[in-house]
Amino acid sequence: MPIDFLYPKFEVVRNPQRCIACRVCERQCANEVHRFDPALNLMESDESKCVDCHRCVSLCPTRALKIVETDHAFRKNANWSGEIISEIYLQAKSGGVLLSSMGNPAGHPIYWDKLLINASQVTNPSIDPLREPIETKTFLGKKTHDIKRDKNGHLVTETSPQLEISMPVMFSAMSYGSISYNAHECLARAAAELGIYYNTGEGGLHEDFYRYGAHTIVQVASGRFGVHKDYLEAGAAIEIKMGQGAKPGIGGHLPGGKIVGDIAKTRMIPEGSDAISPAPHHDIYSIEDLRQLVYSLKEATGYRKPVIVKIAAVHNVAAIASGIARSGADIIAIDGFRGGTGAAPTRIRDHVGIPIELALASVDDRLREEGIRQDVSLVAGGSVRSSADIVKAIALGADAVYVATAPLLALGCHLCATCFTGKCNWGIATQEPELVKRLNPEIGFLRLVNLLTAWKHEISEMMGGMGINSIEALKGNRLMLRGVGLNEKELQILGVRHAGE
Amino acid sequence: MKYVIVGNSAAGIGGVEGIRSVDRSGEIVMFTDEPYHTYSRPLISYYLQGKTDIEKMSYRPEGFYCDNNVRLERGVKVAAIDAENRRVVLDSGASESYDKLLLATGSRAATPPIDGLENAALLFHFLTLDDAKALKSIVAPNSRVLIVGAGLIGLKCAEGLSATGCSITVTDIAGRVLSAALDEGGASMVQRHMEQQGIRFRLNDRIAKITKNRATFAGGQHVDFDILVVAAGVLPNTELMCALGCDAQRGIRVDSLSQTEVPGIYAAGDCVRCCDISSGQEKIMAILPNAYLQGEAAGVNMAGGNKSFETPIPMNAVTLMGLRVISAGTFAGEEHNAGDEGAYKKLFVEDNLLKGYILIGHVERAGIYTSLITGKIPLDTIDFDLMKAQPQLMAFSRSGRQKMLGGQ
Amino acid sequence: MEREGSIRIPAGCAIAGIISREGKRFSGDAIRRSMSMMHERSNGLGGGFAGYGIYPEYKDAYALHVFYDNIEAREACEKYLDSRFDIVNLSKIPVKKIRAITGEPLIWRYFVHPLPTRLADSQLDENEFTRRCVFRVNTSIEGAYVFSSGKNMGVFKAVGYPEDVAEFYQIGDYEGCCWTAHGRYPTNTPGWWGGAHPFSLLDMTVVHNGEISSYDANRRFIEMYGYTCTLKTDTEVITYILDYLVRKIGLDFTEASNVIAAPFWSTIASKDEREKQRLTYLRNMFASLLITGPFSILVGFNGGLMMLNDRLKLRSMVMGEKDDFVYFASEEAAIRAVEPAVENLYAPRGGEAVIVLTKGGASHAD
Amino acid sequence: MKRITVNEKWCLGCHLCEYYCAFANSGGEDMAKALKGITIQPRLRIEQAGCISFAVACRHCDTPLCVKSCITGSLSVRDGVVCVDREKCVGCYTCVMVCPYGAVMPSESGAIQKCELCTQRSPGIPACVSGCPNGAIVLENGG
Repeated sequence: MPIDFLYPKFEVVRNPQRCIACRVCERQCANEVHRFDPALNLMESDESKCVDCHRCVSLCPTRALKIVETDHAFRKNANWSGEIISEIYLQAKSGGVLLSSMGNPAGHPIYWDKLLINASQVTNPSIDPLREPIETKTFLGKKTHDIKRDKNGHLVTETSPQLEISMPVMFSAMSYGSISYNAHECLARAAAELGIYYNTGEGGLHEDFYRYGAHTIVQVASGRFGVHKDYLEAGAAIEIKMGQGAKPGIGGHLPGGKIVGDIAKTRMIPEGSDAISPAPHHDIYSIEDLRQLVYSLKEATGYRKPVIVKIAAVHNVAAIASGIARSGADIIAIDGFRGGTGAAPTRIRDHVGIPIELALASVDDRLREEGIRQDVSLVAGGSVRSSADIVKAIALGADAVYVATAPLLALGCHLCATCFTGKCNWGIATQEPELVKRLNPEIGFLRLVNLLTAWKHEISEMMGGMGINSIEALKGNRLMLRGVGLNEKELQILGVRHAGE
Repeated sequence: MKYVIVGNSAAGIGGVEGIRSVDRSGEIVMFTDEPYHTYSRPLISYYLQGKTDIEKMSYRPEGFYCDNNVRLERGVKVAAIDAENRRVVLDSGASESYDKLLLATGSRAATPPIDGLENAALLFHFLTLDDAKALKSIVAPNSRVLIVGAGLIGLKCAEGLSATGCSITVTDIAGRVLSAALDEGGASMVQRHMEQQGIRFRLNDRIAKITKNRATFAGGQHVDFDILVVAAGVLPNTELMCALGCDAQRGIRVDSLSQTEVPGIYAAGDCVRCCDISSGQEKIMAILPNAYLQGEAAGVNMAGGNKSFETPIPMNAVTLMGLRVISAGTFAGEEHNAGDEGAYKKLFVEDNLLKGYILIGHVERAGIYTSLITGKIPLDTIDFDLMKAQPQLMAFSRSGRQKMLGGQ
Repeated sequence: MEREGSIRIPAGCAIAGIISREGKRFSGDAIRRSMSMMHERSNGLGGGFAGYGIYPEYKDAYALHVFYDNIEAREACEKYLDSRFDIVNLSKIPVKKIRAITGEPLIWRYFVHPLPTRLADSQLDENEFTRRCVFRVNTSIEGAYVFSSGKNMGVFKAVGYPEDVAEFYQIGDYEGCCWTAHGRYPTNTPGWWGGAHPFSLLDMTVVHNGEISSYDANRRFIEMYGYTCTLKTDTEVITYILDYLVRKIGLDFTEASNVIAAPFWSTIASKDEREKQRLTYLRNMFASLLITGPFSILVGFNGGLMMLNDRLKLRSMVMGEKDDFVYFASEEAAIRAVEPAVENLYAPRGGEAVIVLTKGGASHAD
Repeated sequence: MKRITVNEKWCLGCHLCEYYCAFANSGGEDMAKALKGITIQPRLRIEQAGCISFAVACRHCDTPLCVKSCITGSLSVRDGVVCVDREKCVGCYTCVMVCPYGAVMPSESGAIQKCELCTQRSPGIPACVSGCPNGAIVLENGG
């Protein structure tokens, strides 16, 4: 047996006073960390298998368990961190690309946390959401630059297709395949209940979920999996995925092992075949090509559905967005580099792309400078973590935000970032039936509704504090933000003043 | 509507509760020749053993008659029925009218034809609380007790008496204990267990003669005793019906609504003969659950409701000196042995149906087997191998379980 | 000290308006009296008046009122104006020196017509042409500030209490068919004459009391359409929004009010289908022009006047009638000061636009 | 009528319900102290085979055979809940013989034990229901 250079990352700490050997940890760990020793009548653990997902910790009825990071250490070295050393060992052993899941964990600045929100004092009353309506409903889609009147002088009220959302939040794309059927059901039902939208991702739409079509955004990505006429018709909007914040410039790969049963059927590919989404769409090598796809999709659906173009936040995002705004797209979704994923090469995830806050600000500015901000709605995603992040995103200029990691957390995800193993103990990023069943949509759906309802309350509170009773009046209202600890350049890009100014 | 119930045990109480589930106001008069609040007859052995007391033996709470608006006439014997005028005549000569009458008269101990039985110094039966009280008052640690009959009553009596430390011999003409409830193998396991606890058995032997303190067997051997308990089966109390000209010597016949051939008269419990659905034979199944269920059905029907008692089977749950025994149905057909160490288990299968079973030692969840018999569940619709190993709902189909447990 | 434009200054205020439905002209003295009643609502840091129909003799010419910091500015401005307009009349605006008003700039008035060749070259209508020229002066000629630019109307404003400003400009000597006025209570003290109100753009004037919370959303939107918010005041952005919606887009004032003080969605839901569609359309298509936070405004224009409160009515505003006149003021007392026998006193609800037209006037741009 | 329904579809076979049941009926205040080192005797049981598992507890039948068959009168229906008077029960197991769900079970004391929907403990939600992490055991009211 070759030498294993790596010491386990985590340690399972079991309080022997509290452990009653009920074995729930053993039964619930798909990684087989725990086992019962009948001779000693004791629970034991093999921590080398632990991914720190906390399933055992959460279910332990006597709180006898905790997982801690090992304090086993490499010699201190500011340059060669333990993380980097470990990765070298792994690659030296496997010869492969390092894989990771979920969003960029690196310590880059989080601009949300460096922006602060205003509140009214004296000269302008704050509004109490318990007494006065605070409106969070908004519409996504092209706005008009002029009006038309009929022969009686009445306004003609037809518009480009619009998406109505009860609050400026939508669930962003996660495919059936990357996440489980039950996770999809949770998202679909919650979206319908909340009056928002969820997004199929590039996995097609399971036939059971067509009934949630009015709250579904159907995605067309580079692999075109699951795309057919009924699919396009089923959704309320169509999203062309050009890129993803977690892995800009990279395609997707769902291994054949996960292409089973309904997943294969929904993706319309043979069971067991790898689902490979190419890095680029092979019919889109330029902005003109994108325009053709936008209009092809519009044509296919009778111009009744808005088309969203989703891109990763990269260096030239403002110019790219400007091009997309002129491509006929109704909505641009920008995904920041902290966005999550089921699987991405670690180096790509951690080193490619730019923060959503800066991308959003610069895109909003650019579109305004060009006078075309009305032609598209902007949806910002890529680690929007709380209602405060949402308020800040809207004030920076977003029409709405996309969230995915936060709803997954609501469903039980503990960000162990090992989705790619397919052994998600929480029933989310897995297709194993006995794991999938751990996510009961009846419970999950309610938790999503709770989370967003709570956020809506908080958004209303913050808006009321600013004396703003409608989300439209917050959009792009950057005076409501101040920066802390930001340099001149950052403030300039964000278009906000420093706190105290 | 006025109801008269004769008998204050399980079937009579079932009758009251059956009537009251339909008719909250009709008058109910209940006659019992015993002086007691309703008590559980099977508990007399526990009483003897000191494991329960008179108070705990109450079959229903103290306020039962009051709460159910029942006029209880204790210590009163019903002497005759005037069916034409719908009256019962009491042995005092008084009479009581009825619209509907329930006979829940139960049974009495049978007296075997043994020469000189009446000469025994102390002769007891073991059927009523009075029997138990009398026995308890007289038995002493040095008593020698001979029990005639190795059926359920005899063995329970033996268990009850053993607590006193007296020496006990059980005898039966039959070759095994509990011959009605167990097969050969089961019976010998029970016998062995009781012998280990000090009970002596003389089986497959007939008492030829009894003198004051001695029973002499056909083979000439004898057993001396201080106390003789006769537990050689029971006879249904059917005189009232017989007096009406019915053929009821071997149990009153009733239909599935518990109605006798005489209009307005119902019968239930140990005095009744009905069809054992596991064997298809008509017999008296003198066990408490059947008595109650039949009485309850009778009560409902008397009050104008409609309830049939269609699932009577012989069944017994008994613990003998710590050994748990449950058996039910008929022991006919293909035998399946599935016992494990220290436990005895036999299933009897015929025509794709479970007909009967015997469990000794491990009796958990036996009711699942019982339900297979009473529900006449075709065994090819379940996973019988699984079911054989353990009574379990897993052996049913998923939809079957869903029906049973609700949910998805 | 920073002045308007370099910083956003919240302010409280008093406003008033009087209009003759018949279009009869009456002295500005009435509006002065109304404002003086609300002395306490101002703090002497700004007051002003707008009168409509005050220049019948030049009613087809744009009347430009200009503040100059110095002669050089005037010369530069006049040179520029001369290159774009036919100046039919120019003069200093007559003022009366009083103790309460000091530090006045040079205040000039020009009646002008766009030069036909220039206008044709610009491919713009004359309103847009004139608007752009005014913006040009205000943003690029230092020390010059055009504070009134409509036809047959004029704005008069200064740093001081409204009643003093009225005396300074001898408002009583002007006769108009509609007057609005403003007294200011800024919470910062830049004391710049151009920053006083009414704010005007062509013939549209806005007096405003409030502090809107949607300011930057509105500003960043309207700046996409060729407006530059130099003053960073609510009044400025509200004026531009109305100019955009009414003059550029072609909404009438009622529709414009449905945009800037849009009904709540719950209210819209209760309307009949056609109205629901209309209101949803306006609210959705011009979402960024919804104004939130407290405001009460009087919008003057040639042909009428609109009164509007924010949707929650977070600022006071009452109106009343007597005979031909309709009165508006932040406080009832200010109306009674002019017309003690006022009738039909009414406080319009939040978001309820009240539009009063003079005879022959229209609530939309031509 | 209150009763527990079991959603087999959502049962994870984690057996937590058994432990919460045992704890609830232990009378203890701390689960670790109450259940440490003992073999629990819960009043509901998980049946498990391969990926299939489900909890079985008393169904509180409309026509409870156990109550009707009880020879001592120690089983009774109170507010729709089948309850046992364990003082009175002599452990004859007639109820075990007749319960079609196998939901009445022996206990160490000899008397039988069965699910009483935690009504003896405190009114409200039974411990197995509140303890089930996946909504596989649900308390239904009415019907």
